[in-house]
Amino acid sequence: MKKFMNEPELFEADMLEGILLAHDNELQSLTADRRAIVRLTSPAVGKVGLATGGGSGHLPLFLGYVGKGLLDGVAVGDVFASPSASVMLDATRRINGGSGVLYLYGNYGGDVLNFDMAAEMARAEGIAVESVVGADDVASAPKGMEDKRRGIAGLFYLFKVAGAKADQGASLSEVKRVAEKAKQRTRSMGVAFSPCYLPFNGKESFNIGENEMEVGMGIHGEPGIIRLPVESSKRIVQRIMEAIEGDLPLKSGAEVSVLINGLGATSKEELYIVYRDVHRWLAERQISVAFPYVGEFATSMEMAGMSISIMELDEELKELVAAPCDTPFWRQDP
Amino acid sequence: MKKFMNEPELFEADMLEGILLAHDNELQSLTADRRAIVRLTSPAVGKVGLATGGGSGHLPLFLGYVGKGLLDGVAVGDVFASPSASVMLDATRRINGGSGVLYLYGNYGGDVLNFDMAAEMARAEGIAVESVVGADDVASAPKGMEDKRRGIAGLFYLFKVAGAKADQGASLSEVKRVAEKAKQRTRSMGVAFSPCYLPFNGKESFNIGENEMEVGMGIHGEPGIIRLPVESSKRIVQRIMEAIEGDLPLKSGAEVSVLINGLGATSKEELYIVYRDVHRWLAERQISVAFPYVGEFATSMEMAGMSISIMELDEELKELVAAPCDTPFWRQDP
Amino acid sequence: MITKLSVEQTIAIMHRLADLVNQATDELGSLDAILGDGDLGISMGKGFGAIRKTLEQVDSAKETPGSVLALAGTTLASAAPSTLGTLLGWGFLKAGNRVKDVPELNLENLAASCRTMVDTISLLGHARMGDKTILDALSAGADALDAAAKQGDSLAQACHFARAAAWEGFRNTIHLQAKQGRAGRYFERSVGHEDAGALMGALIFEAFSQGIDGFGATSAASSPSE
Amino acid sequence: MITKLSVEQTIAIMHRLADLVNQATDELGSLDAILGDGDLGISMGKGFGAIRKTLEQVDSAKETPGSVLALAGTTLASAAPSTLGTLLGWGFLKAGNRVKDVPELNLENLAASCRTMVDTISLLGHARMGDKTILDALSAGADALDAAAKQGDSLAQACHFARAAAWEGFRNTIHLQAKQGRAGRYFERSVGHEDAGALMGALIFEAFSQGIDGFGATSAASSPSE
Ligand SMILES: Nc1ncnc2c1ncn2[C@@H]1O[C@H](COP(=O)(O)OP(=O)(O)O)[C@@H](O)[C@H]1O
Ligand SMILES: Nc1ncnc2c1ncn2[C@@H]1O[C@H](COP(=O)(O)OP(=O)(O)O)[C@@H](O)[C@H]1O
Ligand SMILES: [Mg+2]
Ligand SMILES: [Mg+2]
Ligand SMILES: [Mg+2]
Ligand SMILES: [Mg+2]
Repeated sequence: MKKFMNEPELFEADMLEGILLAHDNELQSLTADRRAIVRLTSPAVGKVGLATGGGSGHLPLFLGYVGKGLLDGVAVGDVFASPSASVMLDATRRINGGSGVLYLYGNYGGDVLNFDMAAEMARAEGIAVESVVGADDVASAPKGMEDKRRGIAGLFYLFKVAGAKADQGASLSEVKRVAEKAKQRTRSMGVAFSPCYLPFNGKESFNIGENEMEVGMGIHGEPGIIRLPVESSKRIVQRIMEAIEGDLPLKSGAEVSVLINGLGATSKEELYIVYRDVHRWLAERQISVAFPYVGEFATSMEMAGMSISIMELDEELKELVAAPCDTPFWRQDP
Repeated sequence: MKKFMNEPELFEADMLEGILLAHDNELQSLTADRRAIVRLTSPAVGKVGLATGGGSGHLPLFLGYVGKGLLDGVAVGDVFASPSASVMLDATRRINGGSGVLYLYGNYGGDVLNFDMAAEMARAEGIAVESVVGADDVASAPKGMEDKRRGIAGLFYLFKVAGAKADQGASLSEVKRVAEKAKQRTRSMGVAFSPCYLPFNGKESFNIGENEMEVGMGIHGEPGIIRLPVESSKRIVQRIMEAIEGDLPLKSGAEVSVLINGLGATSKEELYIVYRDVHRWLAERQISVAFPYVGEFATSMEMAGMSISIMELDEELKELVAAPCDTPFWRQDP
Repeated sequence: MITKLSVEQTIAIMHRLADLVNQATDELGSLDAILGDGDLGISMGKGFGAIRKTLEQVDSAKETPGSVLALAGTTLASAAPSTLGTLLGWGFLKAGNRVKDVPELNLENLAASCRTMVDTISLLGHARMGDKTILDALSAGADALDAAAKQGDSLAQACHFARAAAWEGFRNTIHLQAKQGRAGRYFERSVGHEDAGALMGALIFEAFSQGIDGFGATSAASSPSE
Repeated sequence: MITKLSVEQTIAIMHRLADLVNQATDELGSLDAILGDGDLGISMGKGFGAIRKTLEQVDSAKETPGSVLALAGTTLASAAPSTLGTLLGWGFLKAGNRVKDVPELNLENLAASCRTMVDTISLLGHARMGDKTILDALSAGADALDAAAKQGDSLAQACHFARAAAWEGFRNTIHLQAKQGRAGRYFERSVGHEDAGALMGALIFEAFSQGIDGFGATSAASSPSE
């Protein structure tokens, strides 16, 4: 393993220091260890506060979505490990502008536990807290067991939609409703070519052969559904789109947003080749694409691979996706 | 080698098709093979046109900088190969809004030759053309032989500054002057941990040991100045900053912009650790940072590694760097 | 023979547990790697390292055995907020709070405290015996403590039974299908491997039993006439 | 004995050159890899593949040998716009244009055309003999053609001399320090390896020489009385 770092135990601390040095005009940390980070302008009085959190190693997920039109605060864990409930509570207290706080995060045991505890503690202090837990990875559990599914890059759509709605001054229940709707209409699946390496022990997250790919791999190296020889972009896209379509049937005439997410090492060139093949797959079925996103949205450090996320749009979601947003890591103009 | 692609000979064609499908509201291609790409709104009458070009495999360089506040057109080559003079000429003709065209590109034999020819052909057609050739990599040739140096991520500053100046309605010679100034004040150097793989032959761009790094490596895998065991971020930063500072002396009280560029596989987490160490190195010398950029600006496909670029600011450059810009690959708000 | 645990002894047992976790880092990690993400050795190592530091600072005169367990719990939950770190952290917190006013823990106190830990983890994790989790070791140990208390066994004897039951519970997880956490996503494929968290559960009883045997031996050595 | 090159023969020689490039792909690539970026085999393969296709389309009745060379040049410059593809493309273009009105090329025409190629590449690339580039092969070949023409040698004889001189020029680049292109960044370290572009230069004379020998043999075979 080769990484740009100092002592491995300081990986998260050094990274957070760097982020706050670079973006002190947009972000602030609430504690000396910088594990609770919120917008410089927090709280926004009257606005529903949006918080996320999870392990490090996925930038721009989670911290990168704290900013205008997206989220208000984040709790930062160690690499691939949940932050603690007390950090989440710190962020929750600060971003509560009096209209309550919505937690949006991915469906992983440690995160769920800690966010649930933080919610309970916050409620005990009189803060209204709701949660929507992203679970978009169709490869991680079969239909009927959706609540076991992992949350991966499709989380972006929950952030985007809820962020835009909260900015309109909507109530906690309204913001939760659109986040739920985005969740119901979003599906993802990925393919990994290579493992990533954990900074603290230098171990690779999984083993894979010279010419193999893991279909349905999670963003921590969780096993997927099948291991195959590497295939062409077209064939991989077909596999993934069929799995997504089997779970979220898309009619001819439907309109979707497409997100092609690089897991870390995969070049933008390749992501655009994948986008081309997705676009063509959809066009053949008379499905149109309204907002294509191609880039890195939820990485697994230096893992090579990508995932495809599809959100089926309606008028409301389309308007919310279109809204501008601005964080140090991601910007979208009107 | 594992890549998301179809036939390797179609790597560039499929990628360009994907980019134009995704961004047809901002970009257009001038030829069936999509090798000459310009803004949808080109030409901007009265504005100096800015063109770049070079090999594929470096996204967001070069194509990704075509957009508002940056460049007007690009000539796209095969992976790591120059585009031809005739493609450059196509782009030049289209983006000329009557005030002439400035070429901004990196100092590589094929590119220089072809841009020189394109300039000559354009001039023969009555279009005023000037060039500024980026050569920021201090590792690629010693002081006194600056004209032999390669252009790497520091090119971004030339684009940024010239783009902002052209937007103000400045003349060709004025835009060229600020690009030259940015060039004189910008230095870069990088470190590579791993090779990248060429799509057409699957070969790695160079060999490197399990625990080695190449200091001063170019973005096509050109050898650097020394091969060493991997060091801590702090030590690597010190090496690079000393090399840069030796070439571009920075006085206490100076103000610089810093760009930490990931070569492809290196995680954002690591890039921020590097930024932290650069920031501290500068702060110890009473040098302040005005615009930090941390991310991928000039990649080498899936190569692991990063480069540091420093531009010494003055009032004029600071104002130009601060100006907003907006392309499908890169946005900066005011 | 030792019949109650003092504050110092409780602290010593937690240090012993930290040692056992240290020795088992690789095994915890590799079991977690098979059905999970492989970080359990690291996270428990971090968590118990933090516990060690915290307990080195406490003024034992101001604590009870229960408050020591509770402190260990909040420390674990903050320092190792993974699934198991969080569950076990809250488990220790509630278990300690249950007996926080008792100056020295007898077998009944210990059994009650242990039962509270099992219930807390089960409640928070929505998990039950047989789900192939830490509960399979913990609740087997808790049951053994209860039974020994009813039978009037000595503290050391009870801990021997509980240790044996917890290891048995751990080994038995090899036959179970996981219902919780990352491992739950493997369905039938999870059968055939022991659960990493259950190993952690067995280590807890191992530490108590080893500790109490040690205190017995020392007190026996220092007062041979007893 | 053949004294002039027809359009068809010029086309045949370019096809032969494309074959030689194909056979030398690996060697071009690996020499370029040592002091450059290793793409010369690929780019010349692409460029001469495109030339082959273009020349398959031409109506030879409407061309001259010079126009064929010029067409090959623009094709090369578009299809393989690397340093060498561009230089050589423009070299062929100008070399062809120099003799574009001559229906059949005699030795003098060929020598003049070749001299123009050398001058064009030297001008565009700001390079000279001894800079460890393709020029070291090309200008050695061009000098040999000039000398042979002065001496009154036959076309085939002249091409033999030129071929030998070009190969000699190529081999000699091993002793030179690179002054141009990527290789120029190696300074002293560039000594000890031949230049990839110079190999390409030698192949050009190889193709002309092999081609002309072949035409000689065929015409000799078809008209034995001559
Ligand atoms: N819902 C649950 N209830 C009780 N124990 C659980 C539950 N989920 C997982 N576990 C236990 O936690 C262990 C994994 O812990 P850990 O490595 O911290 O999880 P993760 O890395 O997924 O956060 C499992 O081996 C299992 O014993
Ligand atoms: N300025 C120059 N003038 C003449 N020949 C050159 C020059 N620079 C490079 N060459 C030749 O080009 C060859 C490399 O060509 P190529 O692989 O196309 O370059 P690149 O890949 O750097 O664009 C060298 O081996 C050398 O013979
Ligand atoms: Mg974990
Ligand atoms: Mg090249
Ligand atoms: Mg784990
Ligand atoms: Mg080359």
